[in-house]
Amino acid sequence: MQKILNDPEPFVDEMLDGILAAHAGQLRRPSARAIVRADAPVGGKVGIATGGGSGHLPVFMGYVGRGLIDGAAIGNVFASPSSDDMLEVTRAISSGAGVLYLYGNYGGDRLNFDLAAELAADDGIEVRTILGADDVASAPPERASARRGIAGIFFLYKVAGAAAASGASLAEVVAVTERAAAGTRTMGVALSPCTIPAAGVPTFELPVGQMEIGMGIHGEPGVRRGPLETADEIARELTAAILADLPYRRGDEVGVLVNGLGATPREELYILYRSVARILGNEGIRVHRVWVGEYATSLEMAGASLTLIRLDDELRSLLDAPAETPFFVQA
Amino acid sequence: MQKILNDPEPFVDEMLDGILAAHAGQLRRPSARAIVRADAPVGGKVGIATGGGSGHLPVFMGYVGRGLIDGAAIGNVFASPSSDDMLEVTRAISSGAGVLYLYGNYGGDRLNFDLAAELAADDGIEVRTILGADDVASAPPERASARRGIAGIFFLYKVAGAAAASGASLAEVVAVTERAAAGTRTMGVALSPCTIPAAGVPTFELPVGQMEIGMGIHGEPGVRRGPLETADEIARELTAAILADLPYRRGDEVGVLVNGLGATPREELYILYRSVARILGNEGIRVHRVWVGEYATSLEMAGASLTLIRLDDELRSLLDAPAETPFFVQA
Amino acid sequence: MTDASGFVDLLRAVATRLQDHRDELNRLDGVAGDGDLGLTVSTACRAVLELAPTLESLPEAEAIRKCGTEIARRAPSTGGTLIAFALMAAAKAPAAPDTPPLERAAAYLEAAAGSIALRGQVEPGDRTMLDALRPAAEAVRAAADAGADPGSAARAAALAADAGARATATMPAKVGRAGWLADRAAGNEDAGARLIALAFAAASRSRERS
Amino acid sequence: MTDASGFVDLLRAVATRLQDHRDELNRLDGVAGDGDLGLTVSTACRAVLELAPTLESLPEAEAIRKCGTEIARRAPSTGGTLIAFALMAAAKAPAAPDTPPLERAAAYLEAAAGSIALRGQVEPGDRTMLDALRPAAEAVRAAADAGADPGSAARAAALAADAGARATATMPAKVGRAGWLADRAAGNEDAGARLIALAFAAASRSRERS
Ligand SMILES: Nc1ncnc2c1ncn2[C@@H]1O[C@H](COP(=O)(O)OP(=O)(O)O)[C@@H](O)[C@H]1O
Ligand SMILES: Nc1ncnc2c1ncn2[C@@H]1O[C@H](COP(=O)(O)OP(=O)(O)O)[C@@H](O)[C@H]1O
Ligand SMILES: [Mg+2]
Ligand SMILES: [Mg+2]
Ligand SMILES: [Mg+2]
Ligand SMILES: [Mg+2]
Repeated sequence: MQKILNDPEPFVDEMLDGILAAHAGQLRRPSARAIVRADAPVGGKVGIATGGGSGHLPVFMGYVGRGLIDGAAIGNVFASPSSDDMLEVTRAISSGAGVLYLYGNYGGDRLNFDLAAELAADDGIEVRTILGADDVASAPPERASARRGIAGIFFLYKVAGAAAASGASLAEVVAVTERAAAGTRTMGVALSPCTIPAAGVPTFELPVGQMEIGMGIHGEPGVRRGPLETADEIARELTAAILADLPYRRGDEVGVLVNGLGATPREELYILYRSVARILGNEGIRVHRVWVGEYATSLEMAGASLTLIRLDDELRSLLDAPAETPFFVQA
Repeated sequence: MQKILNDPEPFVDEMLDGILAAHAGQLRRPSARAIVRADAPVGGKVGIATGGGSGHLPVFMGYVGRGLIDGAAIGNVFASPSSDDMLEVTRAISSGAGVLYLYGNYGGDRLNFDLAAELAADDGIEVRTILGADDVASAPPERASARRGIAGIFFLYKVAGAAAASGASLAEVVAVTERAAAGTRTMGVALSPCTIPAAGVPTFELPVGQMEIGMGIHGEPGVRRGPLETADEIARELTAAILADLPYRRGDEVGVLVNGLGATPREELYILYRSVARILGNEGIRVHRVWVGEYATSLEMAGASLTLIRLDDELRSLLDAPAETPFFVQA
Repeated sequence: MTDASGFVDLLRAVATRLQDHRDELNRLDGVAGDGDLGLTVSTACRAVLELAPTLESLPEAEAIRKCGTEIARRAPSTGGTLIAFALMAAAKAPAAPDTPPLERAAAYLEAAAGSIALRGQVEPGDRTMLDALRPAAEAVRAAADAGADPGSAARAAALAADAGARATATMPAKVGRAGWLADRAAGNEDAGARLIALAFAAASRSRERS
Repeated sequence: MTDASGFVDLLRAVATRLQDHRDELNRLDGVAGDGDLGLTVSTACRAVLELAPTLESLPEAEAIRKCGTEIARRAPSTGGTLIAFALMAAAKAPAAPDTPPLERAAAYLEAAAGSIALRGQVEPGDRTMLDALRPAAEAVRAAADAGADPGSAARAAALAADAGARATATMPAKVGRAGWLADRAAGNEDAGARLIALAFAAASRSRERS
């Protein structure tokens, strides 16, 4: 296990120590496993809480900041945070304007966020929930609500965060974020496994020359395993699955996220985007803006995902709005 | 070779196609292997040119943008760009206020940039050169000018770019950047090799459980190879070498860069920073600001480097100035 | 009111033994999931073993509830959270002051199984923990009804849980991502079901030694 | 003025053969450097082979110069750039109209070696390309002075370059990072020196066949 760490056991806590030491002006830690904006609660603003397992930086806490979300509960690597920590976050970010829970669709996270929402309601905090469920490979269209949330959550944070920053009400934030979620689709490929520090061995085996198509963010197996394809072929496969799913249509305008899973160099992500851009051009889909980099990772997994979000005027301006966190800045 | 690409041969050109397709509003490409700000030359401003081998994104062209540098010549993976492309960049960014060549100290780059400077002089463009030579592991102090440039170049770009953006003259930009360079030191560890696409095999072998201390940005062997240490021990070794070299003294104020080489998750970089912050605290060195992430990579190499820059009032405000490129934004 | 000393002995025995199965449970969970159930289990076992000394003097139901809240706090993965909820539900199972031990056990297990079905929104046959827990609960209820001794009830529960876990190997999954990956998982038991079976096996073995 | 057909034949023979040594040169360069000299060489060889058809009718010196500028454009690594400069320097070597072939070769090689020493700021013994190139140049000069035939001159140059490259295995490096890594590189030849030796070996073999 070629990792820089002291001990797998306090991996997450030491990581949080480091993040707080580096970014004390921007973040604070109301409990051991809760991170919120240093200036939370922001008076009069809808609070946005998220959370989930560790190992996905900048997801989740990397999006805590101005123009984005307000707090995150932090789980162990690939495991849900506790409802206690979710409640801590909720209380720390609630300014009375209501709180949106915005997180990926995973069993443990749902169980715990639902419990936290009940407890928050007892405190008089109004909570609404939206789940990221953008991974088209994780369930067929007829079971779309069972899909897992992967990198597409970045667009949902951006939209919800910009709407909340603009002073929108909870109902308005919910409405526009649901519209964003309805138009967001992701699919990825993995070229290597990753190793959970406490487990010490890779989560799966993938022979050289093979890739896993549709792999989950935790290394859950994808829809199929096959020979490693070229960037052009991977782009074709991912765009075909994504475009057909919504479907996106000729004339649609989209935002595009090409996300690296951890070990794949930025150089390769741009080679992939080159292929994607050609295909979208041929399909008559206009690209408004492109984000390329590591936005939702799986430790040191090699591979990439592609996300599209269908835009309208409001979503476009929310995506373009400025934002600033220790992990993501948009001017 | 688990890579997303079409063919190793046009790897760099396809990457550039992708970057230009994604960021056409911010960058343009005066020749096949030259990238400059879309609005270059910026009237009245000192132009800053860089360049070097590919495989290090965001180094080099990732720092081309507002508040940073103006253009970059692009070499093959780990190989110098040609003097022709350097000259293209120079011409495209020259507004008459002079041009600074700011790049890492590598033989091929020096030979070619020196030739480009001669040719630029024939065009009447005044060129000054500053080399990044921050890698304390690459040569002993008595041969400090032979040292290679690694991640510390980020601080030099930031300082030079902010100074140039503020309207400083070429002589002023050179002076402040030389001061920044004189106070910048870096050292790193590698936990895995990387593979140049055209070579198809890793640049070296590193058994599991071992690490290379002081490895170069191209996978050049370091000062020694030893058992993989804990984050605390790695931090101790890197800070010890860096602090003693300038030396940095009790009461100094520094900027800190914890840089990932490619495959090392951000989680681990923060665990490393946690250890670094404690040591600097004990040494009485004040940390003004911290950057943690991938700022200078070696394809998918695992590992990290630590850079310190000693600050004074001017350097502090130049580091804090806003900047915006497709790869780096500071508000 | 029964004190928790019997429960705590059992808890210690089970938590100690389950830790040996970390890698096996990780591996099973990795077939269609994220390969971390063994980590969750070892975290949860460490948590309850640390908690155990504070439980002994409590009423049994309270000790069970505290185990649940502790697991919810320290090992809140999907499996961990469902088990935590199940323990909390068990602690609320109605039991008259001097209900005999096996009756109590049957009531706890039925409440636990009911909680998992409810919270997890699953039925038997969906390839989850429930497929091992429900048969074990039924075996304990049958033993209690038949007036069997605790030892043979524990053996019966362990056998039933094991058979239930084995049966998951041929079940198509319904929950989560696994639902779309039936073929890949085929032939492998559900990790959560195997965990339950291992817990009952440990419980039965500890009864035999005592 | 001599036309470039003889030079182009040699160029083709050498460039074709050198491509077989890509992995070997990468490996040698990887001992203390970045492991890419083989890539540079194969890029450079491809470049000059593509260029070759346009060179044949040119004056010899002009063809040599064009090889240099082409390598500078397409394979500008440290080694590639130094070789490019060396070719450009060779093209400028003063040669009277009907200097015999071996005299011309000696003048080119002396100019090339001088360029590398100057541009690379190295001396013999610094563990670089120069340690193979300089002895080869000297051997050709000696052969020319002795009135030897081109074939035996080529053989002598190849032998001298090979011996020079071998000798680098025990030289402490002075340039670049390698300067601090003398021990690690010990026992391995310098990659650039081996490249020069391979080039002279290829040249000599092509003479023998022709
Ligand atoms: N909805 C559900 N209902 C009941 N049991 C479930 C459900 N979802 C998952 N499980 C059980 O949990 C086990 C996985 O637990 P765990 O590894 O903790 O989950 P995760 O890593 O997804 O958070 C599965 O093997 C299954 O037995
Ligand atoms: N200053 C120098 N003078 C002469 N030869 C040099 C010098 N530096 C490097 N070389 C030669 O170049 C070879 C490496 O070339 P190359 O791999 O192209 O360099 P890089 O990858 O560092 O750009 C070395 O083996 C050595 O023979
Ligand atoms: Mg998990
Ligand atoms: Mg190189
Ligand atoms: Mg799991
Ligand atoms: Mg090299």
